[in-house]
Amino acid sequence: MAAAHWAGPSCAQPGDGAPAAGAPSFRVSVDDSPNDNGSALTLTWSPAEAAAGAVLTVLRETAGEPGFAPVGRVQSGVGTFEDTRGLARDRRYRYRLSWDTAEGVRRTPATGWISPRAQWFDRSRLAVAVAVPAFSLLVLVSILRARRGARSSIRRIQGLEAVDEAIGRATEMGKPILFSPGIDEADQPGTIAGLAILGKVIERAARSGTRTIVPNRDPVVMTVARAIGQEACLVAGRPEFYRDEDIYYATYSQFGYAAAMVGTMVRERPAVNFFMGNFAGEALILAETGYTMGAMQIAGCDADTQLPFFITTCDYTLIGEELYAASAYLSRDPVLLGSLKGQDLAKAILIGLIGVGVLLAIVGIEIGGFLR
Amino acid sequence: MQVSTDVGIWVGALGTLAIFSFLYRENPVFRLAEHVLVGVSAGYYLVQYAYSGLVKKFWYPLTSEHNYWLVFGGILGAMMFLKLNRRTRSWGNIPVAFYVATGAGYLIPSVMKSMVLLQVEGTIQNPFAEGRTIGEAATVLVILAGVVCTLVYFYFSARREGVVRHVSRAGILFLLAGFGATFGYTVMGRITLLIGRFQFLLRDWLGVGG
Amino acid sequence: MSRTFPIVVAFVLGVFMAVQFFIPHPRVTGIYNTLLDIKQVVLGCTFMLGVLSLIQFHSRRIRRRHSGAGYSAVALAGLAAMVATALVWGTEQGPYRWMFNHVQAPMQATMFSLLAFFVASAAYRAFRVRNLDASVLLAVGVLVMLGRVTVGSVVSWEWGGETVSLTTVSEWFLHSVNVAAKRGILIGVGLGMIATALRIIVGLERTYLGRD
Amino acid sequence: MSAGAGERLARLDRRLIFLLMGLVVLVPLLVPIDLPVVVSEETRDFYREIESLSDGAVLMLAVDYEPDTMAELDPMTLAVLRHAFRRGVRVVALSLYPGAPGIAQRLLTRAAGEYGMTYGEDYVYLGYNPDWSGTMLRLGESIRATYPKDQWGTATRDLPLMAGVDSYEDVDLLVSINGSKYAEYWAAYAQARYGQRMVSGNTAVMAVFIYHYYNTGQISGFLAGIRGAAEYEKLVGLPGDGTIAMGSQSCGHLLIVILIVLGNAGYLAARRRGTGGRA
Repeated sequence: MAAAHWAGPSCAQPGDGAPAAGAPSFRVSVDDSPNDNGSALTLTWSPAEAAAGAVLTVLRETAGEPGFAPVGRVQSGVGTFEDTRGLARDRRYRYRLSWDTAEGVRRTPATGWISPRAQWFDRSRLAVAVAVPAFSLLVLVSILRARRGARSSIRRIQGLEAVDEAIGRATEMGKPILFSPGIDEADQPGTIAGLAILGKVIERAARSGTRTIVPNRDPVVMTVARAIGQEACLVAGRPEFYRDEDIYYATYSQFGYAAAMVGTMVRERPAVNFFMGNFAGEALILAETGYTMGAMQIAGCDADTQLPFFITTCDYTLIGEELYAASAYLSRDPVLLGSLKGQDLAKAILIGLIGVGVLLAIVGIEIGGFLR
Repeated sequence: MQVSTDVGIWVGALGTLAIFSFLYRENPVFRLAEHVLVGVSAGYYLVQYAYSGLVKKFWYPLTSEHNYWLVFGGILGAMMFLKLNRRTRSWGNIPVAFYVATGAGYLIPSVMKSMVLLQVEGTIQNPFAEGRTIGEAATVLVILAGVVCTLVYFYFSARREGVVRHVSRAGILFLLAGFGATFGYTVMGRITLLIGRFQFLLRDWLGVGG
Repeated sequence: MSRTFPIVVAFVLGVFMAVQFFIPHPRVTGIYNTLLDIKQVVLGCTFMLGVLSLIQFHSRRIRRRHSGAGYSAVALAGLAAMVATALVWGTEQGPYRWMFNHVQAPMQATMFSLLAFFVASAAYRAFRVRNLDASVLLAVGVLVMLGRVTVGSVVSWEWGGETVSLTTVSEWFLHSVNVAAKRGILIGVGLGMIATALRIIVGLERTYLGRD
Repeated sequence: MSAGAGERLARLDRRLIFLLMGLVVLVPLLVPIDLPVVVSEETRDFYREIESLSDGAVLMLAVDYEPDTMAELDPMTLAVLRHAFRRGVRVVALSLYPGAPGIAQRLLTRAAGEYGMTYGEDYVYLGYNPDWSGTMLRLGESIRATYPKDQWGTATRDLPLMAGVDSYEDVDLLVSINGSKYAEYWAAYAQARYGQRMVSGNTAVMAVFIYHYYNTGQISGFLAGIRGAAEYEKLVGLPGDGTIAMGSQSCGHLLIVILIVLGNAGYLAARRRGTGGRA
C-alpha cells in the first residue's frame, strides 16, 4: 500500500521540458511473449508503482524507422500489455508508455531493443503434451499385450447381443436391413466406429442372404461404406451378393437425408433399423418412424444430445463409448480388445486422479490447474 | 386476413403442408415432396461445395495468389474419382487416408484437452471450500459421484460383480436422469420449430395474426 | 504399394497434425495451414462423387421402370435445375436462390418441426412408471419440462428460508446430475475417439480403407 | 377407472396426439397469452459480454445454422445484431454451414438497415467456408487467408473493416449462434487453443451441453432456446418473436405433461387388472 501512495502522480516531480520528462516515472520491461509464433511482445510494469488510475498510451519505435508511434492504450492498474500489431521477427522494437497529467504529458524511459521470437514448444499445453503420449502408450501397450495372447474379458453389452437376433429376424421375414452410419463426416471417429459395425452387419446378413440398405449423407462416407460392403460380402463368401446401388448417397441436407430415410423405411419396410454413428435432430424422426413401422431398432450414438430419444424409441441403444466398444465386442479382434483395455485403464487412472485431486483440494492443495 | 399473392410463399406453404401430410400417413404428395427435397438439396450442396471448395479455395488462390501447394489438393481431389472403378479403387484410398488422418491427427490433442482434461479438472473441486452454501456443496458432491459412477459404467473389461455392480448401477441411473433432463429440455426447442412453421403459414401465407 | 502407401500417408500426416498442436513456430503452422487448405479442396471434389452416385441410383430406377421411376425423375430434375440455374444466373440471386428459399428451406424446416409431434408421442409412450429406470427418466424429464416454461417459475414454495420453484429445482438438475452424466459420457467418448484416431494413425484401424 | 378405459388411455392413437399438439401450439399464436419473463443467469452473462464491448470493438458472429432451426435461432441473431449495432460494435459475420448464407444475409441486411450501418466498414459477411473444424482453427492464424474473398466476391483485404482484423487476437468477442455441437467445438478450438472469449446462442437441445463449458468458463454466457431469446430480448429492450412464442411453449409443455399423466394412469389401471389387483 505504501508504494501506491509513493507512486501517485501527486508525487511526480515537475517535467524538465524534454520529451522524455515525467520522472520519477516507473520502470517498464519488455519480453518476448511466451508460447507463440513470434508475433507478440509483452510489456510489464508494477501497477503499484505506476501512475494510479491513469490511462497509459503504449508507444513503439521500430529500429530503422523514425520515432515512437502509439500502438494501444491500457489502464495503468492492469500492469501488462501485449503488443500483437504487425510485429516481425526480423525487426527490433522498443517501447515507452505515456500518460496525461495536469502538468502535461509524462513518459517512461524507453525500454531496451528487442525482437519477438517464435517458440518450438507451447508450454501452456504441457498437460496435453503429457496426457497424449501417456494415453497412446497405454493403448498401444495394451494392444501389443492382447496380440501376444493376454486374455481380456469384456462385459456384456445388451445392444450387441441383439445384433444376431435382429439379422435372424430380417432373414426370417424376408425383409431387408436398413443401416445409417450417421450424419457426420468420414474423419470423425464416431462415423468410423459406426462403419466398423456396418462391416460386421453386412457380413452376417450376406451369409444368410439378407440385403442391407445404406443411405448416406456424406459422400466420402459413402465411398468408404461401399468398400466395406464389398469386403464384407467377400469375407462372407458371397462376393456376388454385393450391389453398389444398396449403398448410396442421398443428400447432404440433414433433413433431406431424414426425409429420404423415412421414405425408405415406409417403402422398403425393413425388418431391422440400425442407427450407428453420430446423429443430430433427425434421430427421433428416424427412430419414431421406425417404431411405427414395427421394425426392430438398434441404435448407437456418441452424441449425448440424441441418446434420450434413441433410448425411448429403440429396442437397444449403445450409449456413448459403447459405440466405440462395439466393433471390439463383435469381432473379438485382439487389436480392438487391447485398445478397449487401454481406454479402461485410462478411466481407472482418471477416477484415481479425481479422487486424489478432491482430497488434496479439501486440504487446500489445488492440482486442477495443472490439467489446463 | 390477407392471403399472400407471392408465388414463392405459396410454393413454400404447399411444400410445408405436403411434409405435414406425413403425420397422417405416407402418401404420394409426401413422396413427391421427399424427392423434390432430395434432388434440390443435393443440387444446392453440390453448387455450394463446388463454389467454395473449388473456386474460392482452389482456383482463386492458385491463379491470383500463386499458392501452388493447392495443386496437391486438386490432384488428391481428382484421385477420389479412382474410387469409382474397381481396378483403380485402391489408389483412391490415398485421398481418403489424407482426409481421415489429418482429421484424426488434429482431433487427438484437442479432444484430450477439451473432452478429457478440462472435464476432469472441472470435477476436481473442494466441496467444502469456504463460502459455499450447502446447496453448492451438494452440487459439487453430486457431480463428483455422478462422474465416477458413470465412468465405472463405461468400464468394459471388468465383470459386473460386487461393488462394481452397484456403482455401475448408480452410473446408469445418473445417465438416465441426465437423459430425462435432456429430453425435458429439448421439448422446448422442438415446439419452437413448429411455432416457426405455423407462424410462416399464418403470417406469411394467410396473413393472419401479428 | 497401393496398399501400404495410404497407411504411410496416414501415419505421417496424422503424427504431424497431432504434434503441431504443441508447436507455435511459423515454420510448422505454415505447413499446417497449407494442409488444412488442401483438405478443403479435397472435400469440394468429393461432392461430385456423391452426386454421381445419386444420379446412378435414380437413373437406374428410371431405366428399369421401377415403381418409383416418376419420383426418381423428379429428384433428378430438381438436381439438374439447381446446377443449371446456378451456372446461368449465379448463386446469390435468380432461380437458384429462389428455389433454396422457397422450396428447400421450408420443406427442411417442416421436416425438422415434425419433431414437436414425435417428441409428444415418444414421451407419452416411453415415460411410464414401468420400473426404477423408466421412472427416473420420467421424473426428471417432467420436472425439467415444467421448469422450462412460465408455469415452472410460478409454482414455488418456501424451503430453508428460500423461495424454491420448479424452475430452480429443474435448473439444479441441469447443473448437477445432468452435468455429471454428460461429463461421464464426454470423458468416455473422448477416450474412445482418441483411441480410434490413434489406431488410424498407426495403421491398426483400416476400416476406412476397405480391403483392397 | 375401468380397465378398458385404462387400456384405451394407455394406447391413444398417435394421430390424436399429433392433432392435440397442433392445436395447443396454434391457438396461442392466434390469441396471444401474456406471460412474465424471468431472466436466467446465463442469459444475463451473455448480455453483459456484449454490453461491455466498447464503440468500435470487433465482434465475430458465426451464424452456424440452416433453415431448420431458424425459428429458434433467428430471434437470437437478430437481437445480437441490433444490440451490437446499437453500441457501435463492428461485426464480422461468417458461416460454417452451407445452408446458412441465405439466413445470415437476410438478417444482416435487416439489422444494418435499421441502424444505418455500412457494409465493409461497420459489418462484413465472409460467407460459408467448407471444413468447419479446419476453418475454426485456421481463423486463429489468419482470417484473410481463410476467407480470401467475402460472400460477394470482394477480396477480404480490400474491405476497410478487415484492415485491422486478421485473427482471434483482433476479435473482442466471438458469438456462435448454432443448432449443433459447433459451440462445443468453437470452445475447443477457438477458446481452448487461442484463448478467444466467446458466448453462444443455442437451440434448447444443445444448450444442455453448454452448461459444463459455462461452468468451466470456456463459454462466458449463453442463450438457451427460444426462452433464452425471449430473456435476451427483454434485456436488450426489443421484444420480438422470442417473446411471442412463449405462450405456445407453455401450452405445448403442459399438453405433454398431461399426456404422460394420462398414459401412466391408464397403464397403472390396466396393470392392476392384469396382475390381479397388485398396485
